[in-house]
Amino acid sequence: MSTRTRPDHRSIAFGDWTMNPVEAALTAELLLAALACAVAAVAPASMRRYLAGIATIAMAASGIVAGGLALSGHSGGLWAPTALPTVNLTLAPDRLGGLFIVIASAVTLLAALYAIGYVHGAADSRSAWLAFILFTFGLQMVPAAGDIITFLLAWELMALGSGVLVLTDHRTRPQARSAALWYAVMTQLSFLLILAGFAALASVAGTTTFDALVTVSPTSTTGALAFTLLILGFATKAGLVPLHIWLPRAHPEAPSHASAVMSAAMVKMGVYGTLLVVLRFMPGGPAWWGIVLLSLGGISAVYGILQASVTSDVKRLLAYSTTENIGLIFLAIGASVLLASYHLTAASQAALLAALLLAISHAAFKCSLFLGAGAIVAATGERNLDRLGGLGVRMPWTAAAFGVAALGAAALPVTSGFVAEWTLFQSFIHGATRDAISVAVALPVAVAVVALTAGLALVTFVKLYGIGFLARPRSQGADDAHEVSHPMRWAALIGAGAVIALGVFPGPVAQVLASAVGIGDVATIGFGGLSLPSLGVLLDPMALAITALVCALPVVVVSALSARRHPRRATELPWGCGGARVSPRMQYTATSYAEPLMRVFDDTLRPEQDVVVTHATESRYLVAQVRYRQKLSDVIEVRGYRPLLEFVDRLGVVSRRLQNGSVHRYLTFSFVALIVVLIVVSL
Amino acid sequence: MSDNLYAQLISLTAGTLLLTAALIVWRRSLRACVRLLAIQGIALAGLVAVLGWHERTIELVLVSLLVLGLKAVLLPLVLSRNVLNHDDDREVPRLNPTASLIFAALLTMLAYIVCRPWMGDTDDPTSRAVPIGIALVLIGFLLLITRRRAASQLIGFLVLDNGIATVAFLTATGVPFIVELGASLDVLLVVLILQVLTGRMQVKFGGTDLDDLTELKD
Amino acid sequence: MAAFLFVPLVAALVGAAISSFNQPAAFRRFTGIGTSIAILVSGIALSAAALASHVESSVTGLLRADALSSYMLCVIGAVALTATWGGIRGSGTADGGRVYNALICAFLGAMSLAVLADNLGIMWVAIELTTIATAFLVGHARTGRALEAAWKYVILGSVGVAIAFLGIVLLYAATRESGSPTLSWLALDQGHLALNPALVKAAAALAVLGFATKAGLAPMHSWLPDAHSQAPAPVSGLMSGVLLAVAFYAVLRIQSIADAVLGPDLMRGMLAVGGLLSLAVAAALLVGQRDYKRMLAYSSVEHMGLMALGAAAGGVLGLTAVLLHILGHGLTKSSLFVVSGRIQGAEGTTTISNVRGLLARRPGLGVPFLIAMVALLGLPPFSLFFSEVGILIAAWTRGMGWVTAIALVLLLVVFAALARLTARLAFGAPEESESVDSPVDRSSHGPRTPLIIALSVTAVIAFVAVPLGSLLLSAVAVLSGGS
Amino acid sequence: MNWTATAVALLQVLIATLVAPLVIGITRQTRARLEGRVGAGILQPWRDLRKLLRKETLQANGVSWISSIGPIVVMASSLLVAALLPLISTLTLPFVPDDLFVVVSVLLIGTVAVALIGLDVGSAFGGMGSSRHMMIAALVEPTVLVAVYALSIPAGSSLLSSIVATRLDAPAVILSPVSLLAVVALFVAVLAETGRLPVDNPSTHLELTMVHEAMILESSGRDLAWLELGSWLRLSALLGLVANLMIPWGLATDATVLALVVGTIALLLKLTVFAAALGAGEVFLAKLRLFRVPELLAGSFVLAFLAVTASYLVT
Repeated sequence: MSTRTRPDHRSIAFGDWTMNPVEAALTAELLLAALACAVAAVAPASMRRYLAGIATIAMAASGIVAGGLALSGHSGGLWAPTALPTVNLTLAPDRLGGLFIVIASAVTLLAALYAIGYVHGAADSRSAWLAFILFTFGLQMVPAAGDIITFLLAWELMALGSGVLVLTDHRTRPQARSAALWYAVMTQLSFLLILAGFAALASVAGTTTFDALVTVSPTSTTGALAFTLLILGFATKAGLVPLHIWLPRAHPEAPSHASAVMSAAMVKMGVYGTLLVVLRFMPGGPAWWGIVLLSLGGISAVYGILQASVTSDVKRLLAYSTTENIGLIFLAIGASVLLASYHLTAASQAALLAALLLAISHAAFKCSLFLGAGAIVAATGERNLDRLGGLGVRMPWTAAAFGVAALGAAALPVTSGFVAEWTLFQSFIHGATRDAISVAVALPVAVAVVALTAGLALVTFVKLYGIGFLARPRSQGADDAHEVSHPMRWAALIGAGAVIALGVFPGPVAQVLASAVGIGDVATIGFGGLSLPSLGVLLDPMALAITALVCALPVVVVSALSARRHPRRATELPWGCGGARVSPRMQYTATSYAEPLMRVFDDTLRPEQDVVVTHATESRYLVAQVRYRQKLSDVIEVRGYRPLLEFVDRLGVVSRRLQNGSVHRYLTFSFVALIVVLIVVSL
Repeated sequence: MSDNLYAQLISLTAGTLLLTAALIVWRRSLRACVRLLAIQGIALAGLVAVLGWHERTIELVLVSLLVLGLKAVLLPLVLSRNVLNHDDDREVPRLNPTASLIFAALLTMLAYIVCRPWMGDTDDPTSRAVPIGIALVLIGFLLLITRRRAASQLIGFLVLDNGIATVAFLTATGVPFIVELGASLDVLLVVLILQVLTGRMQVKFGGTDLDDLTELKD
Repeated sequence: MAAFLFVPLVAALVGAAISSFNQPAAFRRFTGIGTSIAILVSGIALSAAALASHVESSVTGLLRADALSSYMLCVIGAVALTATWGGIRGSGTADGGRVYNALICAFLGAMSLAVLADNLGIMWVAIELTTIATAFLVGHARTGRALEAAWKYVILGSVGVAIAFLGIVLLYAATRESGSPTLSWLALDQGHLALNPALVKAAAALAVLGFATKAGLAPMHSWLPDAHSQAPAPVSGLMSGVLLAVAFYAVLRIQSIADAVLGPDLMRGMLAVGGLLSLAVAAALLVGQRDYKRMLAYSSVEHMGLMALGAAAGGVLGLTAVLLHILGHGLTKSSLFVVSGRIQGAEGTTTISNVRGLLARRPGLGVPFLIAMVALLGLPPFSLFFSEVGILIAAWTRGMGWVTAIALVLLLVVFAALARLTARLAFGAPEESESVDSPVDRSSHGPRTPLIIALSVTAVIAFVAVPLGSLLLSAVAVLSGGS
Repeated sequence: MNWTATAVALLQVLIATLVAPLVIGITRQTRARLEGRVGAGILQPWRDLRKLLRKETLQANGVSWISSIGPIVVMASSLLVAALLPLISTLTLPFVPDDLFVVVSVLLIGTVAVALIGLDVGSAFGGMGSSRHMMIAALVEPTVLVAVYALSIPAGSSLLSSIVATRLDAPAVILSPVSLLAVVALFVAVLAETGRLPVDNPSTHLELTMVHEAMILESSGRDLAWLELGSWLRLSALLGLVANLMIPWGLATDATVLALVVGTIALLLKLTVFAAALGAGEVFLAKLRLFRVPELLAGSFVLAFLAVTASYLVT
């Protein structure tokens, strides 16, 4: 690929070797990606995980550098011609792109570090490593793309790599095949939608470079068409309801380091694309864009977290919670567009900032959560919460990382999730206006949705952590669990650390994010606290933490004093209503934990339950055994997708008649074609 | 020769072509069809000869001999060998003759309609005869669609080819000689190949009914 | 340089001759490869000449190699090399592959002639010759099914091409009316002869209809799945990879003549309809497909439909994408057919449901099959990705938004169907019964090299701006009335 | 200013801590009297605490650190809430405004801690209580946020102190339909959040109905003491908030000693009244079936939502 600098103002000619930093970093990343592929291909099986893992880490590091440079405002890019004379590949990240490059690269780095300790068997095969490198490389190139073809190229590389990763265990897990199929088809759907949307834009702009696409007016018909197509495409990738259907299948099937990247970074590319549309290509979109994004996000958030709260499969639960988080992000973007269309600039900017905060915070905690889930699976061989328990004492490091990340997912202080939702809420409060009826209706609904989502997220993650890590092991596998290897626990811990760091020092972070989307007044106050002067609100988590400690101090002192007189005494069970814990099976399981919610929302969830009671032979008043079975299936899949697929299949069967083997029929086709043509030309 | 006679000869040969085609549609006996095909070949050769005579070009006369040899003698011989070497030569068409004839008539009308815009309405006899060529093409196609036996599909194909040749001679007094040669050679080869295949069919299925050929389907 | 015009034809004749002699039998297996190499070399030489804007043309002017012809010649050579080399084992039959190899050479020669001929009549004759040459190749297996496929192929093919001849005849008539009778494409494409538009309209429409039959565009595609599924694998590869492309090349030539006289609307309409129909047929019949060779055949129909859309769109982007697509599709599809031939040889069936867990049981076959399928599905870095995207964007930007939209839907269905069938074929665990007694079969059942070369070429070709890009550009310039 | 605000906050914490057991005492005493019992006296909660702090603390085998840290976390969150809320003055801590969302989140930390304690022991009841408790919390949160959202619109700020301050300046707001609806909704939410009737019966130990008690069933000694005190503190603080929203008068707006004394006395009076009212009310209420609770909460949510829409469209 003959890279030379794009002949325009952005950068200097390639002849004299004065590349600007971005180009240097991007070139380095390309070379490192090639190197990583080579290493993964030739390294001996015993060394592969180390060599390939380190190479991938290097690639990710260069990605972080490149993204950071672009984010800090350096411009520049790489440019390469292709066999199609009018098509040139361009890598030229702007600030926003840089931000998402950083997110993608950072997640990749953690995942690669984790993989060194994690992968084995099929996940350690040459093809799996190549797929992982290809996947993460494409992931980092999507935000760097400077024109349509490059974007689509990186997009499909990403899809291809992740698809192969979903198939990793196709020999042992039959469901991996169907998961990969769902994933492949939905990804292709998103690809085609995006392609169509870009084509619509290009048909007006006349060329395929991003800089040229800005000529399209958001209020024109083409603008509306392009917006619809692109948003649908990106929503599919982002796993929004009702296009989320691939997500809870694919994420659990992929190896955990891959699902971490998919969930923490890949779906973010849908967010990036949406921001690309509403911020870069067609800024100042009409109000209905905001409404569309808002409702899309709101529905996804509630539906996703509802499904998550009643799921018992750890990774499936996390996948659904991804749908929830991305839904919140879209809701924030929608609110921003809506408010901006009524010139409520300050509130709109706050919402946009909230969207970005949600994005990075989700990247941090979801990465850590999936890595932790991988550790659980690796240590216990169980993915079903109903068979876990007591891991807190057995895997303390993983438990710590997982717990912090879960706090972040539940948006509790002082984590990144808390800051993000606080910002979102501030934009809602201060966006309140009586002038615009749509705003007056949308914002309260949004508040309610966010609140309900937050509440359900709380239940979900209390269940996840409490059932998984507390109480007593519910299966032998959980009982025999041991702490995982160092790279694995460190990757998870770093992610958790990021969750806390972003939560404790939101000010600087928010300022960087604001610079990426050109938001003005965001300030740092106190101990790295966040302040939005135009809204006159501030939040200083550090000060909050200090106050909490001050309040807790006397309590601790008193406890210490009484502890000196009466140390704790361990006993089998202090009270237990007079009984004793005969077996762990007496504990509440994840399913029973979610049962009340299931009852409350059964209209939405539609669980299939059946209870079989077998009576003892002596008397029908004695119960020999009770069997309870509950099956949860995604309503949207059952009601929406299945019928469609069946219809298409029936169509396929019917249309076999076209090719029924009779030469006369075939000749008739040609004959009819001939006559039609004759008539047409003689008209 | 006088334009009048020329015009009459043109229309005579062209008419013969159309007539033979119609008869082929009507008849069920393969032998008869082959004979009619030979007559059609002769008529075509006659048409070419007339054109050559009118244009005073020796090349066309050569071509007419070629046509005569190929379409009036060689191909019918090949066909009849195939038809004769097994006893029953009854065709059981998928469409009864009456209906086929009506279709043939309709197709001829269609040919006249579609040709009008290209030819314009000149009183040049060749131009007026062009639709007959098109009609032959369409009728040949009709035969291909409606006939069950391998041999009669061959006949249909040849009628179609005659139609194309007719159009060629009437509109452009034939394509360049080398192309004409190549085209004739191709037709001959195709017919031979189909002959061989028919033979194999005879062996494999013990008959040449194309309705046996519905193994390959989705 | 002009000698290279004759090299392919001579090589083909020599190859055919060597194959049909009894002795030396050893050479026989390599005649096809030799011919392919000769074609490829002369194609490259002629392309170089064309890039130096020096168009080779033989004394009689019947043969002519502008950029487009040279490019097509390269495609034929490359694809033929893949198919013949990859299928080198496939020719062992009763007569020691005499007829087989001779016919292969003749087939290659006919295709080269078709792209090298400047005279439309000769081009037509050559294309009809390909039918004749392949008739017995399709029927090569001598089974009832092969016989049936051959019959349908010959009847439908020659009838279709006959229609094309009718079109060419009318075209000739048109030139004759205008006083300078010619069938030379060069002369026709200049557009300065005042041709009768009505006649040209009819002529072009009929010619395109006829050649579309050979190009496998719906609704004249019906011969294609049968022929491709019954022919020996290399032959299927050749037919799907280049025969269709050569016929489509004829369509492109006719289109440029018609556009010069009538403006683009007629051809755009016909090609768009044909393309959409092909996509629809492919989608409909792939959904419930049960046979992997037929699956590949229908995917050819789909890709031809896509090319038709690209040609309908026209423009530099559209046409370059179409030409690139021809090359990429040729290489990919021929490799796929070669592999599928090996699978058939190893498994003894072409029914998908009887071949399970291929990747687990026969990685030597499963891996290349999967890679090639990835390329065929239009995923990067393979060149089909670029050409597909190029075609679709070109179609949309040149005012065929609705057509493109429908095409996208159909493409999604096709993708889903192909992905599902491939997954059924390749993934999953082998049945216990097999996994216990039969060990994993790692052999590739034939030479690996051609597949590796073909697929890696497909992977990198899109990034080769020079000289490929400029060659495509000048080839498109030929079609759009230049040169 | 900052230091005075901090001092005031600490004073609030102190007062709230001292008062919380008395609030409980008052409710219990009122109830006892109305039911014709003598009652244990309003100081009984204090005596219970003293007793619990002296007793030995038992801990089940195999529990994690949650069981020992959890009670302190609960206590800390309640104290923090007490420090943040505008109980005796509208002054706010530096850098730590009593932002609604912050307050709710701090409360939720306590909620989560209790829920985890309930799960940690691994007994059937703990899990049951925890599950029900979290369900209620999840359903309460929308009500709280939307209600205070409605209240914040007139104030143009989500700071509870400024909301209260605006009501102090313009008492007319208090009786506006918006604020009435919102406050009622908020009150129901507070009842649910603090586990009072009709949502949860604080004085029952009937296994199948208890929620809060089920979670702390296995706690003893100082753990139990902290858990109890924490929940009482949370109740008094929230009652104080509701009280100040309804009757903002007497609240100190500056840090003069007089104002603070007045504010404190006002707070004590309001709490006494509300505690007595709460106790009296509970006499006439029966606990709802668990699966009727969502209906109640949905009702209160609807009230809050009506309040918001009213604040946009009506006024």
